[in-house]
Amino acid sequence: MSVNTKTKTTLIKGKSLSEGTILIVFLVLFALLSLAVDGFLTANNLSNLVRQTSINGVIALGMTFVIVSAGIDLSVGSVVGFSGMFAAILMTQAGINPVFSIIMALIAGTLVGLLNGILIYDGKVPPFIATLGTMTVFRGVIMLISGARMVSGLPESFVNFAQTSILGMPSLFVVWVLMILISSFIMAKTRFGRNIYAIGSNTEAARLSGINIRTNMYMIYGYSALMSSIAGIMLVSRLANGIPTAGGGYELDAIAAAVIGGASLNGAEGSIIGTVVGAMLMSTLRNAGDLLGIDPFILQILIGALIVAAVLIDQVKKQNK
Amino acid sequence: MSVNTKTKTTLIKGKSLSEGTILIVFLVLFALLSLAVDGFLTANNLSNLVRQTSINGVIALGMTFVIVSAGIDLSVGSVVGFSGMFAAILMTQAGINPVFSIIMALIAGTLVGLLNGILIYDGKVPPFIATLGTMTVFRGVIMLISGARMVSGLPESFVNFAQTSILGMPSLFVVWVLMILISSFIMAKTRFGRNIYAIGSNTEAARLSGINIRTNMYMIYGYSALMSSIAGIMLVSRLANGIPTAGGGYELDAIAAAVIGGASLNGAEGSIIGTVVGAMLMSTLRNAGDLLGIDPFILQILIGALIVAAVLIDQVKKQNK
Amino acid sequence: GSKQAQQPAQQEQAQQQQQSQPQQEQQKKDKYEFAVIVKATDSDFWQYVLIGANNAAKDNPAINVTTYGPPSEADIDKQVSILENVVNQKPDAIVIASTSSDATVPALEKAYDQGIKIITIDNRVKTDKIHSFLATDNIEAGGKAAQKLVDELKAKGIPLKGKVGLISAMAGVQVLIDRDKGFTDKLKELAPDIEIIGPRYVDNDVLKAVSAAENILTANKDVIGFFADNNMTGDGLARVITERKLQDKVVAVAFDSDPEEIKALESGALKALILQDPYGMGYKGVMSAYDALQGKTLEKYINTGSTVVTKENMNQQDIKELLDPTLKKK
Amino acid sequence: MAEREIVRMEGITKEFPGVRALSNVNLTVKKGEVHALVGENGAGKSTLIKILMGVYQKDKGRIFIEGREVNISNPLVAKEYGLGAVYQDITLAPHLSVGENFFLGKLPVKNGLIDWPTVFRVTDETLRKLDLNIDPRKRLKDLPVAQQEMVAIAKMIYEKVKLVIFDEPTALLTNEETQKLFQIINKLKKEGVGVIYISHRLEEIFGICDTVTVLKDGEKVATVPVSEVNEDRLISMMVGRDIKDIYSIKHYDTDEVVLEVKNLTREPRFRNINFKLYKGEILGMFGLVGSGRTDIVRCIFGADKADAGEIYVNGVKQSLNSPIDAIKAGIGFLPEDRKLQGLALQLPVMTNTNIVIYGDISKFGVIDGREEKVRTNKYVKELNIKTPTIYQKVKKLSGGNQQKVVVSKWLNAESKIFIFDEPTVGVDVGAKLEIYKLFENLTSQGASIILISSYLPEVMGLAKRILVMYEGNCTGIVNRNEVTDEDVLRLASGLSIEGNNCMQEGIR
Ligand SMILES: Nc1ncnc2c1ncn2[C@@H]1O[C@H](COP(=O)(O)OP(=O)(O)OP(=O)(O)O)[C@@H](O)[C@H]1O
Ligand SMILES: Nc1ncnc2c1ncn2[C@@H]1O[C@H](COP(=O)(O)OP(=O)(O)OP(=O)(O)O)[C@@H](O)[C@H]1O
Ligand SMILES: [Mg+2]
Ligand SMILES: [Mg+2]
Repeated sequence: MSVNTKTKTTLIKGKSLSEGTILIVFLVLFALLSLAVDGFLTANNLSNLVRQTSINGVIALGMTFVIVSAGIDLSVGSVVGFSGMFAAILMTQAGINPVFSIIMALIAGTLVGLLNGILIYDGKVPPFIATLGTMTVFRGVIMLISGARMVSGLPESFVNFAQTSILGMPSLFVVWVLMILISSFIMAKTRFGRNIYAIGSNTEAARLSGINIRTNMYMIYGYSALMSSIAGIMLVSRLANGIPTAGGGYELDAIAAAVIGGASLNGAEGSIIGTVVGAMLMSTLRNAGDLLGIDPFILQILIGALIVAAVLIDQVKKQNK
Repeated sequence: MSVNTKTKTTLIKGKSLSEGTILIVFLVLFALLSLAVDGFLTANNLSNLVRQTSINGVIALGMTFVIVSAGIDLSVGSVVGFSGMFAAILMTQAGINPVFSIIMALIAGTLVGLLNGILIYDGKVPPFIATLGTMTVFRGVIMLISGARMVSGLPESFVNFAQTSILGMPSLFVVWVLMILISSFIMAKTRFGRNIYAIGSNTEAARLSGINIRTNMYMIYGYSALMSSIAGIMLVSRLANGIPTAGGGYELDAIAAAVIGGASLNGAEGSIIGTVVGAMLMSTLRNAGDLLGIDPFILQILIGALIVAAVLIDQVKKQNK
Repeated sequence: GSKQAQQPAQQEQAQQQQQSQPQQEQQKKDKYEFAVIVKATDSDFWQYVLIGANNAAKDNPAINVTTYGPPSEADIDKQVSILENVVNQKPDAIVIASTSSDATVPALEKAYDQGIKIITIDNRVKTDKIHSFLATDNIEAGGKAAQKLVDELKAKGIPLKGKVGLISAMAGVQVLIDRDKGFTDKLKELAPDIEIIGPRYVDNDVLKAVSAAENILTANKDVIGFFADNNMTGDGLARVITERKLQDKVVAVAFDSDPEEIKALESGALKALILQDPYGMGYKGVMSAYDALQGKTLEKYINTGSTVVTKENMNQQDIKELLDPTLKKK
Repeated sequence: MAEREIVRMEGITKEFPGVRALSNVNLTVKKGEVHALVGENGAGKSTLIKILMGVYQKDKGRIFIEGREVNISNPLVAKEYGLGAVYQDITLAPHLSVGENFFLGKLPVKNGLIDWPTVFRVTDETLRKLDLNIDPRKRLKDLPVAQQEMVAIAKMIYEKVKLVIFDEPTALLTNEETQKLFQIINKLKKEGVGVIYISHRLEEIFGICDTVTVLKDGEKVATVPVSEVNEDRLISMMVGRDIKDIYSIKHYDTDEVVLEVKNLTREPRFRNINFKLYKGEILGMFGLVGSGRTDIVRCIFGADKADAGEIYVNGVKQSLNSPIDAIKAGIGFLPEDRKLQGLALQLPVMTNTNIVIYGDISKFGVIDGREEKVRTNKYVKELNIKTPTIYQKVKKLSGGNQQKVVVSKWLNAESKIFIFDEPTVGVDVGAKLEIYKLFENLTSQGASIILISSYLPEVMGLAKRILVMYEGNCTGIVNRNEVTDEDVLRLASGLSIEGNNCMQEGIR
């Protein structure tokens, strides 16, 4: 039993109480901002907002898998940078066609996740350390393969993707929505999804119930890396360049989104929908802060305070029950 | 019980097996470097080496307290920056004398830790989130109070401190050694120290045994913040400036040092001496990398790999038992 | 060559003894060891400096250059450690872009006293114990950005009122502070009716720069210009202007160069780039150190200058090389 | 009489979300009285004492200690009033040494430093006084569960309390330790300490208790002197109906060997284990704590790797490298520690029930949600699992109901060979009966059972053949009709029994 036992919430049909809280916080904030901030509730700004959230949002989905399994993945930022840089190099220096480059980059990125899985399961290295290691290593690899330089001259078709709209929605957002649907389907409806919760709740019991922990760990960290790789490709398309430092620090945003959305770092708690709201909450704050022209330092303080407040409110609510 | 159960080691009289492993890894590395790298085993270089480790080393001591209590403190880097900047501003803009400025800065920094303790104990916010919040908030505070500008013009006497030697040892190193002695004394010999292990092992049991969890949590996070504040002052003296971005990212180094030194993020495992060796191991690698003129990217990859390897070796060793 | 040769241990000891009698007469060697330390290894700018430094070594066979740098500019403490380790190796000269103006002073002074030639580049270090300092005058360069922005507005017939967005890569970094100050002061002087929105800090992350620019545009209807104070922010800004097709409505000026910025200059998304001469800093830094070793006296400060590059002049050979120093890589 | 009363609880009422755990319960304990608290799983026993100990707060009611009304707002207050408890789950710090656990929160200090010699000396003395041979320097988690519990008990005795609460203390103990515990309780009684004793083993109640209070569905049924009731009467008060002779089940054993274990060895835990399990048979496995039973079955189940030996299922040699293989071979395993090994506590009943068979009820990895619910509801009903919904987190169920969830998991997996490691730990009489009926039911359908139990009456009552272990060696496979309880205990202690060389396997 640990300190965090108290933070656990009732999981009913895959939905936790926390989700409800955070959804309410988000909706109230959204309503207030719509009233108070000029230019907030405009099609243009909302489209900006969702686009600004999409890339981090995709990473946070994979992070949710990992956190629910009682793990953590610090390497996501480096995987974002790595897969993006890898794709960019293939497309430009190797002249390989975009689709094929993307596929190769997704595979390469996912392999980093597999490596994490191997270190954690077979090497028994705690996830924090294993992924701290791969985070450091793959940032170095990015620098090595790119010579620490920006890679430009990407094919038009590829760069245009981030600009286009699909059914009136920004394409990046469409990708995110797609990933949300896939991820929540996996979490709620598949055997793999159940296994993640079971492993997060009690790895030994899961093993004795015939769950193949090795395969599942590979898949969990592989999935997280796959999401980060997709985010990496989205980022390169959006920025029209492979940038060596891209993705640095994204792990904290992704973790914050998941935890604000009700995931517990002790595992077995959390949901995709919660994470999505968590990610939206953070970017909405940043967006509104910019619109209001709040001093950036004060905005930073507010965001920090709100990360804590979101969880705090949830706790207080639970205690009053 | 979670995945990490496997990482636990046998703690006998406060010493874990892991420590032994890492000490051996360190000594072997040290011996190899002494033979293979010119200029490594010189008084001059060793003095550099210990000085380079001192600041992160002090932070890692406080981090060990937190990790043994099954917590985590992401705010250390911001506290380093905050206390340092606070002291710098007091000394320059307010013209307060250095000793008094330092005391005030240490108090201010420690209060951040107290805030962490309150959020975690009273607010029941998971440590990761609480300290992620204070990390963000206090980086903002640093920017606000300094106007995001470097503070220079510090008193000579203060700046000189980092350069001087005490009994032939660099003064920063002397501070570190002092803190090591105090910290390991607290950990091993005092009730407070043993309470930390008890809380990390089973908070509920500790509570039922009449250990005042609140007080202890305040003290644990307060101690971590105090160490970071001391490190902040050391850093300002070393850099001769209050630098707004100072301390950013230090949390990962401190956590890595503790974990390489045998601390478990699940709590109740870890020791000061292990952490000290962990910190030395990391900085020795960086130092040797510089001396060998290794490509910085390759060096980064090596350091990442060694963080993982240190833990991996420990695991393999345990399995062969 | 550009890799460092190892000194035999005996020689090291011999040198250690020499150390007690500082300022020996310069003994001429046929191979000199140079250490070049940059602020960070993770960006194009610093890679350009390193290209310059390595080219200098290739042009002058008597020089052997080894390069160093922490992974990120935020690692001030790590840079100090690197410097200490380098000084301990006793190279013949050190060329350093010091992240902090004070932190490196003790190590540099110690090196100077040992007879190591010290050339600082990019950022001024608060000591006299250096042989030369080569840098951009960032306040002046920031002013040039404001001047260019105003000129462009006038040329387009856009009245000098409304808002100009300022996107800064990071808070608390001295060269950026100087640039922003130079820009702000000059703009206030030239166009007092223009309000500056910002600075918005973006952690040197292009994606965050994109969001910042978007949000400034959303919140303010009368944005007539932008200033981005390095290449990452310039890239983000250029993205937004391209996406929203604001080339004709908004005058954007940015600092430094990278492939994306060059493209933006061509497309008109950015109207001007204020270029420093990172290649020159590296090249001249190494050459100056060599001169010092040869006993020449150097100027204490060399302004490496800043150049305003526009679509019009970007195809001149000298400007092209300034825009992309890799063209000169040997 | 009031001056002799230690604790009086009046009108205690407590509700959890969706569950009324207690309503209007009274309980009085006097000095030197051993007061039994009995009732079915989920009757509210643990909740009642946790309210007394300040772990939970009551919704209604009053608590008096030695006649004075008190407000026990947290466990520390309870401690100050001289109340002590050993809970169902051991609440000590597993990473710390036995000695340190003994002095948890109040380590003796000398000159500002912890006085380690005193810690270990006093711990050692106290343990010895209770006839326990445990190294006070050892880490708690390196001890067997039973010894951990004895440490918890010894610690409480050392703290000199007025009232001691035991919540199912013997569930994790074997006979030897149970006897020690009873001696301890008798000693406490003589010293005028009050004892609240919760157990599902009724003969214990009749052995050591003076008064018994029966709870049913959160309400008090009665408080009576133990001398005025008999076992049958008590059972009918608890479950609201008559239950007789709980071990009388039908046997369906055949001659068909379904499992054969040859020379199974895993040093240093056990060696040279040989036995056969027949179709429809219940094979008992008895031994003292640490005798190696759990290790044997873990190897059979593929959870640990054996050093040597062969395992045949239906005559086919198996290489059981992981539980997955064992499950495929039709083996199901109920581990002894359900919290650590059997259940995903934070997950709903539904997930726990189906965890093994998600592969079977999913297509391309997608779970058939309807089937999942149908199956869960079926077992909740069949095993009478008390839960508000199938979505309730298992951690919120009472101990016995948690155990039933583990059973439902393997029933659901349609295993042919069931290994039950201490299946009735913490299970009430009614539920025990249900589990025994289940054994009957399973064997009647051709399944076979290995039943590990440290509770001799249970093994003797249910199994026709009993494999007895002593320190990793099989000291005999006996036929229950040919031996007495004493014989089995002798074997379990490494002594031989007269005229019976039981190492042969042809006992049947
Ligand atoms: N923390 C809790 N939250 C919700 N319900 C609870 C909680 N603790 C207990 N309950 C419920 O209260 C009722 C009484 O539980 P309690 O643990 O007191 O039973 P018990 O008599 O000790 O049973 P057992 O013999 O199985 O240990 C049960 O229905 C249980 O599910
Ligand atoms: N003397 C001992 N020292 C340390 N650990 C022990 C000792 N005896 C047993 N254990 C541990 O306790 C657990 C149970 O032991 P084992 O499987 O040998 O006993 P068992 O016959 O199943 O007894 P139980 O009645 O406790 O289930 C195992 O994990 C074992 O490692
Ligand atoms: Mg109970
Ligand atoms: Mg057992």
